[in-house]
Amino acid sequence: MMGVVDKIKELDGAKITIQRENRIFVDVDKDRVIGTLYSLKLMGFHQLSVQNVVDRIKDGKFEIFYVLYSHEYKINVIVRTWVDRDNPVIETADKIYPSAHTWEREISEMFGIKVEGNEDCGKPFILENWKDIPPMRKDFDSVKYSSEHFVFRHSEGENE
Amino acid sequence: MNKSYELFIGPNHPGIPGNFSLKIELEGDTVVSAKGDPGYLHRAFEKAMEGRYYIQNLALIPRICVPEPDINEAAYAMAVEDLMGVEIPERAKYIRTIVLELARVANYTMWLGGLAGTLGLYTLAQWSIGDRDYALDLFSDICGARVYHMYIWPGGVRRDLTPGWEDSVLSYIRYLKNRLIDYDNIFLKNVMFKYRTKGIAVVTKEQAIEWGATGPILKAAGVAQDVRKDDPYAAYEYLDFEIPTLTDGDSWSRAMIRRWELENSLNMIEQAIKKMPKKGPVCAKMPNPLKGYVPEGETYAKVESARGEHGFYMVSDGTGKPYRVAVRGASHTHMFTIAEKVLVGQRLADVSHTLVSLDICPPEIDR
Amino acid sequence: MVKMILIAIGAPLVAFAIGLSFMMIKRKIVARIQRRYGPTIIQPIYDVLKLLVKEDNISHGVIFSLGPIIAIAGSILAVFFIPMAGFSMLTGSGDLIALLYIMAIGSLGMALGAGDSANPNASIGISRALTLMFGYDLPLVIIVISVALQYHTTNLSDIVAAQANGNWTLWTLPLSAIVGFVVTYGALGEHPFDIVTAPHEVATGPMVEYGGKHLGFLMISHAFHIYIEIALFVDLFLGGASNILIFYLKMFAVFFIMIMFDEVLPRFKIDDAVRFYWKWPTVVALISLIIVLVK
Amino acid sequence: MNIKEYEKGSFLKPLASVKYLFKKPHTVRYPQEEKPVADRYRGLHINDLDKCIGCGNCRDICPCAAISMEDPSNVRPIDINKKGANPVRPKVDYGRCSFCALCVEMCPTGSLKMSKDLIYTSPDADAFAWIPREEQGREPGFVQDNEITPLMLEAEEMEELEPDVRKKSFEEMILGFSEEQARREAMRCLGCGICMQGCPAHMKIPEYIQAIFDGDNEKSVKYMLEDNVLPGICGRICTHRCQDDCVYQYRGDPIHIMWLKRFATDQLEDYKSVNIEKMPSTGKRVAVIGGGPSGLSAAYHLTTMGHSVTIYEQRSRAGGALATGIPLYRLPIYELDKEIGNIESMGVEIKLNTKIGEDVKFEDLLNEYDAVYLAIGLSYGRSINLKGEEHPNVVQAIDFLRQVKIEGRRDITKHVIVIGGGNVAMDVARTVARLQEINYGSKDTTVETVSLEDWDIMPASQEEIDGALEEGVIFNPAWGPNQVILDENGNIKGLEVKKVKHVFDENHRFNPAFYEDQKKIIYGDYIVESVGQMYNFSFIPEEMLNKLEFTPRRKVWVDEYGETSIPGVFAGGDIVETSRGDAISAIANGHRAAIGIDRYLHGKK
Amino acid sequence: MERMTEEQVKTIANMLRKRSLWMIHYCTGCGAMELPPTMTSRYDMERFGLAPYVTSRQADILLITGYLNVKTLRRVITVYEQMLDPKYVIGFGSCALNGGVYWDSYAVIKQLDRYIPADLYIAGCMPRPEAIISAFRHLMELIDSGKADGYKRYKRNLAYYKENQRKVLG
Repeated sequence: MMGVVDKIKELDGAKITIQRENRIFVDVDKDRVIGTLYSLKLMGFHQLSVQNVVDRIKDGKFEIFYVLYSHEYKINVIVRTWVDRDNPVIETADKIYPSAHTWEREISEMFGIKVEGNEDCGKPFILENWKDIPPMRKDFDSVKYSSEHFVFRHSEGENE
Repeated sequence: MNKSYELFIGPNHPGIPGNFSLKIELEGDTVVSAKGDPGYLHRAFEKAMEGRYYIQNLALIPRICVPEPDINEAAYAMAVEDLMGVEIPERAKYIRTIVLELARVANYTMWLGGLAGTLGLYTLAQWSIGDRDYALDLFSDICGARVYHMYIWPGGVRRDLTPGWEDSVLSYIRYLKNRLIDYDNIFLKNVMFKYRTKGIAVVTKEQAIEWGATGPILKAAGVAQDVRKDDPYAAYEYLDFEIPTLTDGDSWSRAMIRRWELENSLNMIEQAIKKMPKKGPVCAKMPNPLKGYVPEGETYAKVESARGEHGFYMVSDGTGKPYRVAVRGASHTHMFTIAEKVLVGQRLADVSHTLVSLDICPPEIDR
Repeated sequence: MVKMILIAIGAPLVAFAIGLSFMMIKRKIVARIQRRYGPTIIQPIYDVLKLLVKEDNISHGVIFSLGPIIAIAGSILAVFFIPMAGFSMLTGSGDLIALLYIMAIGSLGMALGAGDSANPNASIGISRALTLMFGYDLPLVIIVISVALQYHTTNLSDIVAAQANGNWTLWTLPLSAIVGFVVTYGALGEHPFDIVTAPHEVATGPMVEYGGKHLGFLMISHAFHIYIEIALFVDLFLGGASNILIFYLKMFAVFFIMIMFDEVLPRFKIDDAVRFYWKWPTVVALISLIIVLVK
Repeated sequence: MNIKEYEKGSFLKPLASVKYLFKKPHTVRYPQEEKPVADRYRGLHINDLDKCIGCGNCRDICPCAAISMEDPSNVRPIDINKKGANPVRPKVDYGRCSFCALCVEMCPTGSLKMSKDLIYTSPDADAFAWIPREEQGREPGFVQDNEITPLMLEAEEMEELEPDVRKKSFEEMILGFSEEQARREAMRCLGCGICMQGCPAHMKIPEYIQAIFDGDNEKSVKYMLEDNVLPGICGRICTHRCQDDCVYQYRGDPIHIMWLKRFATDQLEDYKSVNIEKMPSTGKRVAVIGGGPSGLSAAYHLTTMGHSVTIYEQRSRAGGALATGIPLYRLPIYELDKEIGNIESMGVEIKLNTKIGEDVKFEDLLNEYDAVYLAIGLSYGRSINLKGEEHPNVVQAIDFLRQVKIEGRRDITKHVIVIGGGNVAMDVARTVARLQEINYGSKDTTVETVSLEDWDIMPASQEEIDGALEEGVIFNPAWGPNQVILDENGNIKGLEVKKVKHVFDENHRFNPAFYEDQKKIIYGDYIVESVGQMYNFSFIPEEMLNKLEFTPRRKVWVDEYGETSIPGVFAGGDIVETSRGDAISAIANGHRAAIGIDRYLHGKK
Repeated sequence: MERMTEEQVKTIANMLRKRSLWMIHYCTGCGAMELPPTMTSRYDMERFGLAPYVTSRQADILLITGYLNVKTLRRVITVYEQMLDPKYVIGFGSCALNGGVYWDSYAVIKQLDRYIPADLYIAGCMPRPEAIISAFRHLMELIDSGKADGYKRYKRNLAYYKENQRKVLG
């Protein structure tokens, strides 16, 4: 068990935070993500549970995280990386984790992040005819959008 | 003349489990490509959660997965508790376990009916959904609603059990165990069932691991992975249960795994009721929800749903509202990574049955 | 002459009534097996009448609308060929063969109409229907031949007459009777042979674009269909009947057993169904034929 | 589970299911048959409109924005003058409601419930919003539970000195919140603002509590100073009517609003960092007679409005009753200095030791200044014409307290009787207890109170009574003083009292009656009378005093801006206040008068 | 035989319609979760002649089971227009009325009756089977009395509905 944690600690250019016995955060540079994911997969982290984005609007960054799991060691490794909000481009991980393909489609639609190497990104996925800024970004105001596009009902009467 | 032609299954189609669309390309009767089209149930949960207090999200989270809402509540509560460092009372752990397992039972019973429905055996669908209804009434007794329980919340559970509820559960379990014999007779031991499901939609062990499968798909392929065992939450560490595995990875094996787990769940509820402390608090003291804040941090809480690993990745910025909640539904991977590949080469008649066999839950994908 | 006209009007009505009554009873029985009460007994009548009063505002063309009409017409024609409680309208040598042809008209009518609706589900459904027909027709033809050979006639009335005094074909040719039962299943599209309409697969197949009056006609045609298939079976294997009540009871017995199987079996895939028909029923039918020939 | 059994597959086993053809279905034939609804069912709401206080917590917690607060008068009249309540009631839009019942959990009064009824259909989309009420006849289902609730019902424990420790000195007995405690207590606040109605000064309580919760004490104090110029003092001695209105009272402990206020002010050395904005000078001059809370309040607010203000105070220390009446263990001198220092730093001039009528003529003030504010307070004790009260050892409470607090008196006799049951009587009794402890170590000493009122109607606050009891004060409730009994040496031997029949007559007017035959003697050698105070208008010339109108209860009549019947003369403080006459009321009507004077000076009258 | 008046024909037609209501098997939202129990053995709505049917052509009732996503709305409108007259719409639960718990969501429409006419609404989130059955019985009454005329309104105010639809669908 300890062996794999030591191996994770030796990953190049990664900042390791051990939050719990079975939950490890690995922070890496944007350029190293794919390499790190590949090394982790070789170590036995076969399952990509979730890949998604946190919009750190104050820092002007998107935080992209990959939650990995190993059937062997029963450990969750969470790989995090940051990209610029103004020019958000990441490299696809679907060659390493096939399930990343769809997660990337989702984040590219919901956050407007460009995923290089994933040909499906940019095609409409969940949304249809979306014209506003990507909705999951922090600067998108959902309440404002819905009050502009839809009409709320104001029931005046006391009708029961 | 074009050899292949396209067919939309869904969103308005009985063969699709929920409001979801599947575009398949057929050559004769054989699928040559399948593409899922989600978004019909997209309600922007993750966005809505960012605008609400932690406790207000209680009204939202059960709606992420309708057939089995409790897993969402549990995962959400666990994420918040993890960030706050709250330990929930012992009795609450057991109550959570019972509720979660009962929800699993309800889900599997309905799932059996659904699978039978896709194969044209409506009798079992009528039976099992009717029998599931008793479980919903049991939920209603303790939390006041049949479907959206909003019962598990950060800190524990919302109310103590009502007097005599355990007995009602036990008698329901006895009833269901008797009914399972009938289910087996009409469906699972039916020669036609075997005929229709053996060797269909095979996901081998290697594929399952490579594609990131979880839950029954992985178990049916021969990997004994289960969050309840690997990273025990609620009271699972005190319970004695085994993870069933089979090796074929076909539709039949998955049905069997679920049938097996259904029985396991029933036994676990019995165990939990026996072991549960008879008295004690069921909810830890929590801060005022309108002001109460959760310390800054990030966490990933996961539970075992009926479909596989269900997780909440939660980021808090130290205010009263979550900064970001990302939901991992098992169906996301199961649909796009697995079903799209597995469907290729299937006959049209098996499409809807394959989807149900992989247990695709569209609200979990769309969120 | 007047009598002939009365029969011409009456026979289809009686056939329809019997078919409809079976539809009613089926829903009740099915409901009971499914542990519920089911609709009121006359629910199918409401359904049909309601469909007929629906405002039909969509059409896919003449053939589309003609489909259900052809289906009903074919069914009514077939009714005249089947001896009902001792008498039948059109009898003559070879009516059994003619009947086999006429019975296909209903399906063809539906195929025509549904094909015109340009819905892939309908097309698939129709191709399934024709394939299935192709499947069950082979054993059907074989058993019809064996029965014809047994009684040295292709006149249904004669076949019925030959079975008088309880000397039913069921007892003399049990293997053929079993195959006949299985074939009737397929012809009626009951489980496990409801491949044509399979809602989870092709969304009711040929009927997918039909609604309102058209669907009403299709339901009426289905009522005839039930009557024809079961009446044929009763005539061929259960010795027909001299009186309408006994005829009805015999039909009901057959239908009841069918429902039992109908409610507990999942459906076949279409290729499996054809394979199935060409395998066991065909083999058994052939054995039965050989037995007849040897005798 | 035996997998092998399943692998075989059977053709006949399914047929076993046909048996259900002959069994009774398990269908619930609704509507002929009905299934019982769970006791905790979360259905349509029920609200007891009389119990409901319209606080709006349900609206705030609703995740669906389904609840709006509306005036229910067109569906049912409610008591709009109900104390501690808003005249609105929740209206639920069932086009929003998600039936989560968080509103029920959060309802502070428990008036809101959910019923077992959730069957409602209508073709009219607008018929799905109404004000839920009990008359709709729904059966209660989901109700709140005090054991498990998202509300923090228990207040933070306030640390105070133990009775035997605090009796030894005049040190402040309430220790104040630690930062952690204050944040936890502040966290409890729901922000409904019902308390603001209870507060005579209508302080922005939710805002300043929120600021405390956020850790921004400057902001918090700034909010306080908007309505209350003496927040630190009020944080110690206020009668905290806000807490009486706090919505937590129905299910748990009210929030310690007063102590939160004290916490925030204690964190600041002075209020300079708060940065109060001052309006440009108007050149108008205002005289304030009396340096008590009301005068200080009016002076401060007038100064911020740009007027120049002079306070005339007859004693050597500003603060009025705060300076002279409140014992040290409740209000230390340095706190008073800090607050008055703040007021002076704003530019208020305070002339101490200046008695109107003697040092300065009232008429001169009227001529010299643009407006005069009268806030002289009730600075003279009221006697009850007790037989023998002319004895030198029978003193007035107000004098006694002043002697102890300002003049440094520390001597006391061994057996003291305090007449009265109000807060001042408690202050006297507890001061005496301390003096006795200091002088005699509490050996063979007694301090007894005599009050007309019985326990249940005693005017003193419960905290004070409890504190006094802890410090060994003996109570004689429902006894009325009859006469002072002297011994042969002319020293006081005791007080003869008679049993009270009733204090108020059937018209609820103060009209005590006694059982003349039930008498007893309370032994003691020193008597402090604490039955009320009165004002003295002798400095006002006769002809002017005649013009001054009074209310039937002998208070000065003022209009809604604090102006008396003499133009340009405003009044406030205890001479106006008809209610309990506490500091916060004085501060509040000081503020009111400041606004009135400002209007007067701008000629807006 | 005397010819029946138009009124009588209508009455008989309505009587038939209310006794045989076929609902389309389209789960637009989570409110559909209580439909299986209603349809199956425990509540058995077939008792009232209600049955799920597969395609829009065959069905009489369209159930908007809860919220309507904009993407689904497009399909729902198609389905509704494909249905044959007379057709009825029931809005389930809070979401169909005023957005429900998704009132602030950018993806969910708030008022069903701006896009297609609804004949009846059910309160609840989600309505329990008893409520659904009550709603069907209420709808039957409305049909009987000829008040369920949503399809006529749709025809009459087509421009209004189309305008609203265009606004959200783009």
